[in-house]
Amino acid sequence: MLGYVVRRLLGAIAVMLAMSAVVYVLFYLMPANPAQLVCGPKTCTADRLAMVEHSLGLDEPLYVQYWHFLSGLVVGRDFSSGPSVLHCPAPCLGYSFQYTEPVLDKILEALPVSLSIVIGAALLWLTFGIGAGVLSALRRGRWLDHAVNVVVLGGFAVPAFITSLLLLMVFCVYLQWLPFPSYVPFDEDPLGWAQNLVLPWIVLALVQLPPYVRLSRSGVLETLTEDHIRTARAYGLTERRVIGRHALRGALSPLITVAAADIAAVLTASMLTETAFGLPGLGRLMVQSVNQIDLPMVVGMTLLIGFVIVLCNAIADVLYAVVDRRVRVA
Amino acid sequence: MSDVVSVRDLTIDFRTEGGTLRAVDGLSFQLGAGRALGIVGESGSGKSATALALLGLHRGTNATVDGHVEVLGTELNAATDEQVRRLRGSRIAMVFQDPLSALDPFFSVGDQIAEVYRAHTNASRRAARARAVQVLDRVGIAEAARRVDAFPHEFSGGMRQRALIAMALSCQPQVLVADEPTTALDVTVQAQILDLIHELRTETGMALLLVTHDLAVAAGNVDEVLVMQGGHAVERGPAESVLTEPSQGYTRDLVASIPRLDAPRDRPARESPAEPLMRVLDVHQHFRIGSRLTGAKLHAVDGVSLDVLRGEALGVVGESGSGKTTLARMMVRLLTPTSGQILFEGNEISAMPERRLRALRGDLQMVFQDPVSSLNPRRTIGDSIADPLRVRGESDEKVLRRKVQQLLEQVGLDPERFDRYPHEFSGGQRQRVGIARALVLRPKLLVCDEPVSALDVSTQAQVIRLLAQLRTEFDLTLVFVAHDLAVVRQVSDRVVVMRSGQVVESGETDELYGNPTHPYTKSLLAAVPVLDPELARQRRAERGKV
Amino acid sequence: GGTRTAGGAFDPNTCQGGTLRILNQKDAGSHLDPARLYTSGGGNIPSLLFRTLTTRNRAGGAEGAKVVPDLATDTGQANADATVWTYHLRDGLKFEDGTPITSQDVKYGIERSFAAELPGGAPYLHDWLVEAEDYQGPYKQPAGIPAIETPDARTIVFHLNSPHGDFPYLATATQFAPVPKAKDTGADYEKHPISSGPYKIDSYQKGKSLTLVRNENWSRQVDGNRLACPDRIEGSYGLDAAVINQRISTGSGEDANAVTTDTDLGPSELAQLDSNPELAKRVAKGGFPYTYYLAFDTTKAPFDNQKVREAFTYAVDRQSVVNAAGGSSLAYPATTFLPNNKSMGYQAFDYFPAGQNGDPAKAKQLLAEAGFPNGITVTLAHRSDNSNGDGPAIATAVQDAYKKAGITVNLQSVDAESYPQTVGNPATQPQVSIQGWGADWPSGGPFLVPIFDGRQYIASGGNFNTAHLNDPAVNAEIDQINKITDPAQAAQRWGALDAELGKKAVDVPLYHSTSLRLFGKNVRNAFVSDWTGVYDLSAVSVK
Amino acid sequence: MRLLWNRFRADRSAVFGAVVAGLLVLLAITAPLLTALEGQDTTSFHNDLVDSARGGVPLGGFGGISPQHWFGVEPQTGRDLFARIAEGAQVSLLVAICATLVEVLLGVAVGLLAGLSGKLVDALLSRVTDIAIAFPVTVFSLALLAIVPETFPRPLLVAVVIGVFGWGGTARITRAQALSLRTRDFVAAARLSGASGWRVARREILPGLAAPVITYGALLLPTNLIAEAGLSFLGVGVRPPTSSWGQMLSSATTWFRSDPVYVLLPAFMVFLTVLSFTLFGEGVRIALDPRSTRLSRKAA
Ligand SMILES: Nc1ncnc2c1ncn2[C@@H]1O[C@H](COP(=O)(O)OP(=O)(O)OP(=O)(O)O)[C@@H](O)[C@H]1O
Ligand SMILES: Nc1ncnc2c1ncn2[C@@H]1O[C@H](COP(=O)(O)OP(=O)(O)OP(=O)(O)O)[C@@H](O)[C@H]1O
Ligand SMILES: [Mg+2]
Ligand SMILES: [Mg+2]
Ligand code: NI
Repeated sequence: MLGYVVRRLLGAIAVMLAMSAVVYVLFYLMPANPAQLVCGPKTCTADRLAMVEHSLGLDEPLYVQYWHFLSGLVVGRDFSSGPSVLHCPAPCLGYSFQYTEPVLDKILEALPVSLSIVIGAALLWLTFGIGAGVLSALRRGRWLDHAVNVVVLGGFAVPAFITSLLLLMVFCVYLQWLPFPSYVPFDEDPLGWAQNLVLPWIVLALVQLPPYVRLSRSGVLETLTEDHIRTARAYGLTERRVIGRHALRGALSPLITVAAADIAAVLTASMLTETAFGLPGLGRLMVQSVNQIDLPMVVGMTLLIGFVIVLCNAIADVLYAVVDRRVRVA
Repeated sequence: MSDVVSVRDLTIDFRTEGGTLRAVDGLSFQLGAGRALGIVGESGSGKSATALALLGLHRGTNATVDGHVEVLGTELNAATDEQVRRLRGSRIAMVFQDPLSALDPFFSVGDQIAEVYRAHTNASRRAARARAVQVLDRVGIAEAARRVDAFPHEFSGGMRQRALIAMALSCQPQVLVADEPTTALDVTVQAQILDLIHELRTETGMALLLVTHDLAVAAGNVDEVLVMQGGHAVERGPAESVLTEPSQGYTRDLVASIPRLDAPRDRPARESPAEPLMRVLDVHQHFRIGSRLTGAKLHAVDGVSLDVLRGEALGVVGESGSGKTTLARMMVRLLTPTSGQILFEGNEISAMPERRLRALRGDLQMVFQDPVSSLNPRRTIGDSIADPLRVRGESDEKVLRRKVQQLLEQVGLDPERFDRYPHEFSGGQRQRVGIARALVLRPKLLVCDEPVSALDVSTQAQVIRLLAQLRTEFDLTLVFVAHDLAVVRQVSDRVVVMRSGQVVESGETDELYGNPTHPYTKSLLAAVPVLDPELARQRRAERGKV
Repeated sequence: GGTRTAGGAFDPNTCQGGTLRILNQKDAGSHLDPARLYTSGGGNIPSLLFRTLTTRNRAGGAEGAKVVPDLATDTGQANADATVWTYHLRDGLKFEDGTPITSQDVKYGIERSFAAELPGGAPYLHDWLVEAEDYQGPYKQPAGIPAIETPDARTIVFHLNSPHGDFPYLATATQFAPVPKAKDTGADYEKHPISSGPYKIDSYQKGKSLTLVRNENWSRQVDGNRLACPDRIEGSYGLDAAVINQRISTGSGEDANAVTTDTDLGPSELAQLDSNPELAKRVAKGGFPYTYYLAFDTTKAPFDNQKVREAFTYAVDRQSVVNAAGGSSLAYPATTFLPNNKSMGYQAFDYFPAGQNGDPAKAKQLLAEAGFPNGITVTLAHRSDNSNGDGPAIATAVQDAYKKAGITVNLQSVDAESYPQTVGNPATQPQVSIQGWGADWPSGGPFLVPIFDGRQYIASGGNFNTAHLNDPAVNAEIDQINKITDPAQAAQRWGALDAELGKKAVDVPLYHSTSLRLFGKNVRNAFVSDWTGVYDLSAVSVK
Repeated sequence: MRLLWNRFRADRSAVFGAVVAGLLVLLAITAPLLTALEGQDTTSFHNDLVDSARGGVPLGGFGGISPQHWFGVEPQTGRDLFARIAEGAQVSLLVAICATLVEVLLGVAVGLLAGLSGKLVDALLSRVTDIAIAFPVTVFSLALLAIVPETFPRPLLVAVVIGVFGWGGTARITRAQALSLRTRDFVAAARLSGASGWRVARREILPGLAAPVITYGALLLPTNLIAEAGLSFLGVGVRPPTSSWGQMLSSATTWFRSDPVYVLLPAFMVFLTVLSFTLFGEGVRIALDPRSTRLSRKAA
């Protein structure tokens, strides 16, 4: 177990470093100059630009910039803010050009929002995806099976930004059942939290649904042919128990891995949803930062994504081993 | 009426896309209370289909069941689902062939037994668990109270089969249907399980329906035998008479094809002294299990030395996990030994790099145990057999086809089936394909890793005959791995016995079987089922004493 | 023009109370630091926090284009040639913490805007103040800038290197807001800038939300401009445009008190205006002076040829362009460079009349005369997205119209962030590009000077004189007008200069944008001035 | 091959998928022809067909559908929608299909290499795959699309960009499948026949990958179709005036109340593509599996 943790950690660090290096190089190659953006639309003369570049450390060669970044991770960094020096303590992911705040703070601020969206959505897409999958497996070849297929694909085919607006129209404007989404922290008002997030959950879940329907459908079909299912039937267990307990468990455990990867990816890939609903999560932060060429922000978020991916994979491994006792974490 | 099971004119049809397949055709039999009936027959004769029908397990599948099946007063074909469900497990229970897959890997053994118990009684969780411990203890699981929370994969095959029997016992059924309960197990374990069933039967008075393709297994465990072929009952009668003096031709053939420890062997005397074709010198194979850090190692093969003489057939026996496959794979260099040497015709091949090895590959071939996994399901068999030739540069498809078809004929397959996919062949046929593929390069050494253990007796006999015939035809040296001592005896000139990665005994076949010295060899031999019911009873009594 | 109020009569004396909600797509200015904000007339939200020496007049229509004193007692006293400007602060001015506001605070605020750590503000002071080019801000040069003098705590004097009659307009910018040196935290200041206005920050999460509450140290007695009716102002940023409009038009719950400072009506609301008079009443129409035009380098072939430039002007289909910009409600065709604002000196002219849909025949003829009888192929650069009004929508409209005149247009999409850089650097300047220019204050000067003054041409980048025009007559006229301190008189001359420039066809004016903003059901006094083109947050009430 | 076709033909929904997918491809190929038939083109503005004062909604009902404009006209510009949908089919399908091909080829190559090589290469490639999956595509796309010179054909570039960052999933599936297949005895048998690693990969492993890869690929295609829309939304997709369904969808968001036809058309096209290619892929997968019993051979 210890070996496992160590190896996972090393893997995470390798992945994160590689990703940050790629981002640095990519941004270095981009024609747009972040200093120009900071400097302002009408005001930037060449010498002023040079000053801004210097104050942001962009006048240094790429490898020096990257080195500063790496050492900042370990020992922290200092930034000049004018009258005083701002200290960014040890795991310093940098200091955002645009927000003039430590990148880590910004990320930690957006994280709860994204987590709220993703967790709720994941619950939805898992329950409905699996439910629909099981249902269509049990009714395979019948009209219900086809109907599920068409509905799921339909939800998938309409882009998230359109579904979002449609749902807003229906639930917030015409029916007025829900408030226009805005983020309410869970610990302040759990009910408000859920009310505000239910639409984003639905939209995100629709996008994520299809693979789950298919995987659980084929998983159930496959497990139903397995011998232990026949055993369960032969010993007089009710059909509900046979399906609900024995068939599902086997069919769904492979989904853990898929779900973990998806949840990690969606954490930052839900920008269309976040943008459409105006929720200040990581996805939106990412798009904004990319648009504003806020390099420290982008690098920081990339690192976070790398970390989350590796973390989620590790959790999935452990969880899988818990669910399926034949598997050992090694 | 004292019949607990009564079957009249049972017909089972399977609807497939290719039409209907009649698996059982007008079968009738009765099973009296406390009696034991054996259903024997070759693969596909409809044994399992019949057994499943007794529990109404064809409901909701692609099978149509006709006729009358009456179990403990319930007419199954007319009963409601709920009635059938109540019957299952509580009054009639079933033990399946493959203990590996018959239990749900996601739940603990105790959980599964308790679940069954609770499905038929109003027992509390606690009571159900206690019951699980009780029945596990009854079937001889040591420390049942502790092992009740174990998961199926933590049990050995024999233990799993015991657990399944425990599950069957939990509600004290009056009928036990056992569909090939020991086919997947070692001889020694098989004997234990059969003894256990026998014991329980005498103790509780339940009736037994034992389905098996192994006539010898039936011999020692049932009162009456029903021989099936193609869905029909061929012969039926008391075990003694049917097995010792079968009246039907088919039964006679079946009985004849059973490999026996006591059958006469007519092996041609070898012209001695033969020089060794392959020498295995103190090879080890260690597998790492667990993580790199904990570094536990499994010595799968632990210091084996042996010679394979040119022209001979060397048998390798031993129970499951003793390292037979690992040794076989090292001999053809699918595995690189951890240490030790393997000399083939004087060349050291144990550490030879893959590139140089390729030239030698044609001389070293292998037939695999599992006919399902050894053929690529997505390629035609002709393609698979021709491949080794293609690798060696033959590109003329006509020549390839001719050669392969010739070979197909030699192994007894229809050459016209060149373009067929593996799933269209039976197990025995697939094994023939595997043999053809191994022979296409005319190897000097053919290692057969349990080539017949997945096959039923009659097919087994065919394949063994085929191998013997090919041996002379192709001038082969044979290494024959098996766990079935009788089969090994038939095939080989010399035998080595393996246990826990080591050779415990070796010698000329007749000598070793006639006069085993190592206690392990003795126990192996003692566990082999015998065809004579009387002798079987004696053996059981002896085993009981030990 | 401007829509006065919705609902009952508005009384400034009883307008106080309630919470105003702002629904915006973006944050109010990317940095809430007076040194870094680039606003016209002090901005809408910033103006609630920062008082400046002068400010825009909070009144509807043309009246609103006037400068009025704010912190100062008047709009500034100039010397004879408008190179020295003196201001006196009013009595009783206090920061939110109760400390009095002094002329040093104003000076310090200006000096901060020179620091490289706080970039982004308007460039004028840098260019106008005596010996300011090398000044690097108070952090590096604490001695301060000599061009600004503070003889006493209430007086501040500016020394300019050339005449600028426009200076009172400039003094509306947030750089002229006081900043207490003791509270300056540099780059961090924007998280809680010290208020001199009617509200102070209660909480601020950049890009997400802003909550303002009353500044107890402000009162209407010391500020004649801002009404500051709501007790509290809550802003949410980062919303989708369609959602904002939908929320305000539905106006359920708290959204009845909502306004927006950055979102114009979308098509779905526009389509409803005819049939929904209630909604139509809640639309504030105005126009922030802004012009979109096609820019080319008049020193390079083929645009060194006046005939070619004229052909390009004739060929453009302004109806298509206006439609692409959002239709006639959100844009009107441009034939002049100056937008239709009296204060800017707008004079109507159309020297190359091509009607609504262009005159491709005339264009073809001119091209033939210029030596392109078989048409001509050019590359038109545009921003990669439509959000700034210079994106692909406009470019394809131009492209389609030019096709009829035998002009083949290849589009070059430039990524949104690097677009100004690409266009502003003569080395990378595209052959033709879509440009937009807005007013920093409602006068012809800031509108025409950066674009057409030959001395404003910057070869190293950040150039706006994309035509590379350097006409001595134009330069001289600019110098002359800059000396005028009377806005009306100056406007007249700027207008004339615009007409003069128009004859040269150094660019092709495409359209001027107008703005159409919704406000909530409870919002009153949402008048629109010619300066900002939108309703004024310091004037609206939710009671 | 013939057998494959027979198997496939027996599957009604697969045939439906194939027919619809074929029609879509046909629409894409014959787009200029059909547009000429309609008498319109993709770029001409029709100021007279939109209501400028109301933001540019098409005049007339149902988005301005008329005998001249079969699908109506685009709001604001009045460009012909049928022409743009047809051209969009060209671009969108090209982008989606190419991107999927790139993803599948890359993914299978990397996955195979990882699955069949030693521990070290596997670990390395698996990490690279992790990165590819984890990497925020927007960052990459924005950066790359900005870096590559304007002269490179955009649809192709978009396809490559989407493909180059989307191969991770395929690689993972391929690797898992390869790992499981390589333990099968038939692979051992192939090695015994002296086949090289490459030959084993090609002849023994690759056929076994078809099913999972095709299933996954059928899901990738629509994802890519929508990814193209996302890129258009960010302004880095296909360049105007060329149209694509993605572009139409993303510009349609503000119109869905005042001109629903404008939203529904591209959405329906995307739906149709998704549905047809999924069914088609499923059909191919089943037909490719010799064990599927859709059509048993009576002659056997
Ligand atoms: N679900 C099914 N669908 C179609 N055919 C089936 C099905 N189950 C069994 N069969 C066929 O019915 C016949 C009888 O099968 P059954 O399983 O009863 O044989 P068996 O005697 O138990 O053989 P074995 O010794 O191999 O277990 C076989 O030909 C088999 O292929
Ligand atoms: N690749 C491997 N990694 C780890 N352990 C292995 C591996 N292959 C075999 N083993 C272990 O080595 C031991 C010997 O296995 P082997 O397959 O050689 O036994 P066998 O005698 O052929 O048994 P069977 O009769 O069941 O085929 C077993 O305990 C097995 O679990
Ligand atoms: Mg059977
Ligand atoms: Mg073995
Ligand atoms: Ni050892």
